[in-house]
Amino acid sequence: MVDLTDRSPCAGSLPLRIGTLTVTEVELGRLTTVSPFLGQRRLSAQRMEAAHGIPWPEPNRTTGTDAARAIWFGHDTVLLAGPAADPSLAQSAALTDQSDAWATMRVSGAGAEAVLARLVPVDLRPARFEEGHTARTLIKQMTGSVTRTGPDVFLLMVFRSMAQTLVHDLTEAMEAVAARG
Amino acid sequence: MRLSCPICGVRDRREFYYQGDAVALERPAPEAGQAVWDAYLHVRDNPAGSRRELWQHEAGCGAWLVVERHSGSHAVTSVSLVHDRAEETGA
Amino acid sequence: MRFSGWRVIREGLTGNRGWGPHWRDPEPKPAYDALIIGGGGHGLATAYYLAKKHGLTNIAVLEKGHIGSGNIGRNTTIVRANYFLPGNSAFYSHSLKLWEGLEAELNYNVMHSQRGIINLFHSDGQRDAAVRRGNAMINQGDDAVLLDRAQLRAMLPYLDYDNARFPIYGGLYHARGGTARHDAVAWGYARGADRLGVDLLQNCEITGITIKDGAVKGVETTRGPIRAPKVGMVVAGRSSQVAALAGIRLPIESHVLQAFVTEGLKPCIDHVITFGMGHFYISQSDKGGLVFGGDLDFYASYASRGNLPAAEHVMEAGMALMPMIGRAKLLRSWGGIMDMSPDGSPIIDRTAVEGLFLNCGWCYGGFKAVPASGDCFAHLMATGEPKAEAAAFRLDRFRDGVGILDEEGSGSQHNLH
Amino acid sequence: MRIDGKGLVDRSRPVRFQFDGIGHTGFEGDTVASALLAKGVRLMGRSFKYHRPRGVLTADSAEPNALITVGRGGRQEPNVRATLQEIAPGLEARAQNAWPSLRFDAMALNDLMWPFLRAGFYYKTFMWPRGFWERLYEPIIRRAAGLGALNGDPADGRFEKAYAFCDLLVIGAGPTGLMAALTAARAGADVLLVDEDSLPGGRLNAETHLVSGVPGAGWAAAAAAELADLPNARLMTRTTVVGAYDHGTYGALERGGPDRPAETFWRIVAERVILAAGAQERMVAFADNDRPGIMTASAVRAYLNRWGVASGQRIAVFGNNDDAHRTARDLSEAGVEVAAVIDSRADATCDLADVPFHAGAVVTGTRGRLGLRQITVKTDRGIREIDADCLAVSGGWNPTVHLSCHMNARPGWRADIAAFVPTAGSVPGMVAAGACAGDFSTAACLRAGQEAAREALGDLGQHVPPAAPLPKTEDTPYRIKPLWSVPGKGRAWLDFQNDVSVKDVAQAAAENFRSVEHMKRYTTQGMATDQGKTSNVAALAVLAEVTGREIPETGTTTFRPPYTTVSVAAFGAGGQGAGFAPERRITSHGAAVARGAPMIEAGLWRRHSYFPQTQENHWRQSCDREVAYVRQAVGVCDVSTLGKIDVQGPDAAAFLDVVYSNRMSTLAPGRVRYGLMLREDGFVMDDGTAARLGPEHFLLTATTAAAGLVMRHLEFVHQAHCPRLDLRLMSVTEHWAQFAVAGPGARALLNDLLDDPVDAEAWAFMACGPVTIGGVAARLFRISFSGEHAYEIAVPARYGESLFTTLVRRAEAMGGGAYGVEALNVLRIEKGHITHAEMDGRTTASDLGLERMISGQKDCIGKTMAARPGLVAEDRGQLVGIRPAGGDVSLSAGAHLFDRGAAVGRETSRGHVTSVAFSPTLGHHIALGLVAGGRGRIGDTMRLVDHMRGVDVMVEICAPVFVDPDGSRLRG
Repeated sequence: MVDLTDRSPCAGSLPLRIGTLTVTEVELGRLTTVSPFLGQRRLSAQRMEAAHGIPWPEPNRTTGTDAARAIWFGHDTVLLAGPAADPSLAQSAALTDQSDAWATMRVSGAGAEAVLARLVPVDLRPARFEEGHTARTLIKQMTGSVTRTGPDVFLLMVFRSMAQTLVHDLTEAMEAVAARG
Repeated sequence: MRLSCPICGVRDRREFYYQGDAVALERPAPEAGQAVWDAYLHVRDNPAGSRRELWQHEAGCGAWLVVERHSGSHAVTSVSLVHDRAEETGA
Repeated sequence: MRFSGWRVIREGLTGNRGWGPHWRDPEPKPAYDALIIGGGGHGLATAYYLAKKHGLTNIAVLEKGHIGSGNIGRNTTIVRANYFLPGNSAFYSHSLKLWEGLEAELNYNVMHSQRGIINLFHSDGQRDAAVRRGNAMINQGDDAVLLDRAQLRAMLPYLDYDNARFPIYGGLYHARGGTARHDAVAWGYARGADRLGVDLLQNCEITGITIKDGAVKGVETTRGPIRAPKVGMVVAGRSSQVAALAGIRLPIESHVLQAFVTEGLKPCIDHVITFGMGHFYISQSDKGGLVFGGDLDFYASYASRGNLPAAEHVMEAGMALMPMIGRAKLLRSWGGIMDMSPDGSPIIDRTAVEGLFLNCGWCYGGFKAVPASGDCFAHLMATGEPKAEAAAFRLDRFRDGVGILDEEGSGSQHNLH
Repeated sequence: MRIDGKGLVDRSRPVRFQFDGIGHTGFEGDTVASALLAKGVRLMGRSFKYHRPRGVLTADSAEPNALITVGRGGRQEPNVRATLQEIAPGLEARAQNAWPSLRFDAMALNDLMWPFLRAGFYYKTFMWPRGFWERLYEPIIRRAAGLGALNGDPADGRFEKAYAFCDLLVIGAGPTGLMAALTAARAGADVLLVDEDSLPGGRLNAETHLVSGVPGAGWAAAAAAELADLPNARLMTRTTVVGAYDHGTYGALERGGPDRPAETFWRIVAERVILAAGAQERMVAFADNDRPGIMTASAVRAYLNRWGVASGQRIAVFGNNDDAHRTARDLSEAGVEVAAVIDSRADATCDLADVPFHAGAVVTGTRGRLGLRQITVKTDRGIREIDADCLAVSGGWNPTVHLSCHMNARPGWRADIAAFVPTAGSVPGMVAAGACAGDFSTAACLRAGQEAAREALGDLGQHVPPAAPLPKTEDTPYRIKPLWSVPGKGRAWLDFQNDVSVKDVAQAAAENFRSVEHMKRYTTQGMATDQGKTSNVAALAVLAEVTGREIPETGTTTFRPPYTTVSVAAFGAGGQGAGFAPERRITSHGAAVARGAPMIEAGLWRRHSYFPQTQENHWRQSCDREVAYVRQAVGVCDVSTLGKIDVQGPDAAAFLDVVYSNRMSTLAPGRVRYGLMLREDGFVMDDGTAARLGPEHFLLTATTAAAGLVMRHLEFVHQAHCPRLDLRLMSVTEHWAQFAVAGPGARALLNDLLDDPVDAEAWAFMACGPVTIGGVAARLFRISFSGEHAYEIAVPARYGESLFTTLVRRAEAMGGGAYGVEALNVLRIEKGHITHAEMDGRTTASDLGLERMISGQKDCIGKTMAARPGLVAEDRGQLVGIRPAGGDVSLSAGAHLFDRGAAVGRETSRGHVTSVAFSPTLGHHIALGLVAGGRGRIGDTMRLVDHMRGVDVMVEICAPVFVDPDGSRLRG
């Protein structure tokens, strides 16, 4: 019997601490994109709420908690993070396992917003991008997902293969912010 | 330059991919003939004024958009989802 | 008046009072033998060759603004003949030969400078593509040399050879490529055409094209109607609007391309260098400014100004390729209106209207083409038949698929060339 | 000379710096210019063309003269404005564009040659003898031209870019900007106030009048302090807004300081903008008006009042407006000797006691080799020589309209102030206010700032507070009578850096360069590093005069970004080194690197090129060995970079029939099919496979290079052309790590590892399905790119590295091992499989021998246009195999092919070689190529010529499958 060992996308390069800021790798659990078939969004939302207790997020919002979270993930797509998707959802939506597709990092600490202002072309001012808000956008040149989970806490997701690049980009941005004293 | 995605809100131009004139939505029938296909694929009004064009919010929600934009001032007058338009026309 | 060093000295000694206009500002005549719409590089060159080679001197160039106010005065001035598709390569080869005699031809120093152009490559596949191109150039009698890393390093020591993203494998060197002083090209052709009797009508905008029984009869302008049996449209980014006056729709979409120049610096870049992975090209002008550019902004525009993402990408490419220019300071940026065709190659052809001719689709490669474009378009207008070097630039090629000239291989999307 | 009791610099904090090798001491708050002026240094540079001596002209970023080089090595920065460069301990500044020294510059000979070097002279000469331009003239001109120098070192220092968002952006922190920012921020708006200077206040720091009973500088400091305390306001100093772009986007450059990066380029998005950029004082053109010591009057006041520096011992003042008198008054009150006040207005009066005053007089000439010594004044009583080592000139004020014109608008002419002002609505969301809009008194600026802010608050939908009482301050009306140039014999300079004189402009007009753009380009007026900030308006006024036109009719040249220069390092920050593009790493990256594999570029990915072993010293040895693994034993290759697209839904099959040229709807679950996608123009876009994982579930692959393109294309076709088809597309490229296991031993290898073995029957060629390996759910595909019995196994990416290592170890035990993309390429060429070397965007299905893959039974994207006559012509390049005729010779990709005996030329080229490999299986080189009518030429001998690599050999055209043409190894 073969014994395959697993490796996380950021293994060996996180955590990272520069100045007041910390970047850690986050294990969100199972990641499943849920894309309702034509006309089945409401049904899919009901099933998600019934099975997982999480309301279906509106565009640019996230619902749930760190244990089970739904992150709006694009046109007609929600990312269910945490539990395995309930089989009932597969009746009304395309479910795709993405558990290994994303590198997820948490950026936290005073100045987190300033760090992201060096990488993300979205208005992240607290009044505009509140806790529970999320955006599919660019992180430097990479497509990714940015979610605010606390006043100074953001969840960043990029493709797994680009984890090293994000660590590189975050390092540069954090050093720049730290250098301002 | 910024575009207002009907799903994501106003976003920087760098999140979007531009494809060309929205005439690309009106795909002719296979038997329409060479002239019609030539017009569909190559020939453009290319107005110095208001245009209808196709963009994709590639780095955002992924939706394809019909954008009405002035080619001189770059002012955007409307943005809608290609998908919605298709539903309206029953295409 | 003939220009020469002696003349400059003589005038200098006598107070520089003898210099006259480089061209006249005549009143429009009611009729000409031929009209050229567009007083840019291509239009002026066309007028010059019509008069010089075909003896058509009772002709006029109609320019909406002032001579040379379009892309001829707003480009990165690169002159080269390194195309590889049959149909394209012959034309640019012809153009380069005309460039090489242009100062003597026009008695105007256009500062054509064959400082050599180097296209860098960054993978084995790109090297093979460069080899194919180089071979096509040699096959037609032009020059090309494949440089390996060591040879390149000796020539261009300041590149970031071991760039973490795109290490440099080598380059294709085209020694006869180079640059020229863009405005001088327009002025030289303008002066040349004027001396042959061509009327250059500035501030003369076309408002209509008169067609009767399928043949062109003349044009309406802001300076009155002008009759002519032959009319050539050479208006680059504005081609669609002018053609529309004749009821013609074109396979053209107009796009903005930005270019950039830094403050003057002592000589540091001797060649023209292109960095395909970054869509970046650079040279240094005789005044010392680094002149560089990149790709289109990628959205249709007539604004002749661009936006930040495209500009930033160009600067980032510069920093990736040659970080020694980091402390050079960007002085000015500008945008031109590019007449993008569906295959990235130009159109020099008749139209369905008798006597109405079309020259457009230069995308962002029009400057180097100016002499040959003028020569070939003049030939077409004078004889009614295409000149061999430009015979492939048919308007119909998109419809029938014959002889599509897609150097980029990116297909029929206008902005991808 | 420093004046006691004047200025805002901190006299308790001396700072040592160097200029041209000489040490100087200034104070904290000094610029290089102010510190040098305080030491009596007037000569700071040389002009571009004639190398005339140059001193400081202004006290701001418009400075055309005092350009210096600072720093060494990677921090050497040329063309720095001495007027902006703050002194810091150890700062090393040097003069530039002078040899051998600033005082004795050999190139100043040019100035004696000036009659021959007038506007446009180079267009008229240097043409003879032919060829000398490049060999002789141009190199000399190039060496003489240019200002400062780059030294070839990569730019060093921290450069960065950032985004900022605000409700209201206020550009300029002078009285207008401060009042606007205070008004809006007090009302609760999110305000960003930026200013180019290190000290907010603008002209308030350079003048003496009181605001609310305190010195203007004090009022500005208090306003800035209040803003700093408001949570909804940000004040950025040393930051210049350099460009206005579409939809409320602005570019800004923040210069460095001790507590900041070297430079930051900001992308600012603002809903509303108040342009409070102030105005710039202009010169008057008169003979020799360019000597060191001749400055704008406002600069003389700024050096006096802000830096406590007298710009000379004996200062004359010349102007056409009341600012001349303000300058004389400030100097006089500070105890500096005022040699004369010369006012060109005949009706002007002067209320300063003890100051010689000349109304209706003009300066007609100056003397002093390296600095001003004497001026010549023409009064109605005759010519007078006046000794002065500084002349303060005010030709009036030009509102700083630049940003308002970045979106193609032209400014409007206001005759009452003889200046251009911004045109309303020229940049959506922006209003100009204060001096920038032509209101020159401090009171008017405060009023305008408040009004603009209240208007912006209304536009933003925020509460508009009633207008608060404004501080009491000066409200002097602006009175000017235009004076652009003083007639005379000598050279009266307009553009100081590029040495453009009134004569040059007149000559340009005489040569019919009468359009303002022509004049600019012919004379180079306004093309220097200051872009004509101090000279353009005067130059076009001169042009208007000589061409007999009005100024508005003459018009301006185009204002283009950047307003002030921006370093490439800042604008391109993040592009250097690893930053230009993201890097995508496969899960086996670390394992491959550990085995010494060079990782090469494949799109954004890095892939292992080959896996060298210790005794091998050439990549070919490794490659040949790896090919042999696959042909003789078993090889393992990471193929995860292939695009993988999950398609689910009731209409998935129908959709695939639209996007693939061949039919996919007939594919049975558990089977894989090769597929071809066309672009709508009929040319081949990409190839790949479709695996049917379930009745309504497919997995597509796309090539590494085209994966993104294919995904976008599929989304487009779905959303635009068939939105009623019920299916969902999702990229799963990143979720799965996928490995090819290829070779005769492939099945045995897998069966050693899989939880349930595979057999020939259930897992025939092109089968697919789920398997488990070590308890991990995986997918297995019996497909082959190498032409051998092969599989691709996919596991969730977290197991990728582990599986790769396991597979390779097992393969090695079987006499095989890992293979890289070099071997992969050899294997596919041996088998005649195409890649993007063949699918180069110009080839059709028919060119590639795949015409039968366009189904006749259905429509598909690209089908109609693929039938165009030009795309099906028989003389198109068709895919063929190529092998040496006779013994093995090296073949060459990119070589052209010619008929035997034909001359080598453009017209005789019959095609080219697309891919080349040495086939260790066959023992000779093989190639693929596109040859005109190639399928009809199988068996022909042709000549292959590669001038680049010096290859000229005879080859035989053959079918493009070299190994196992009947596919028995594949299916076995």
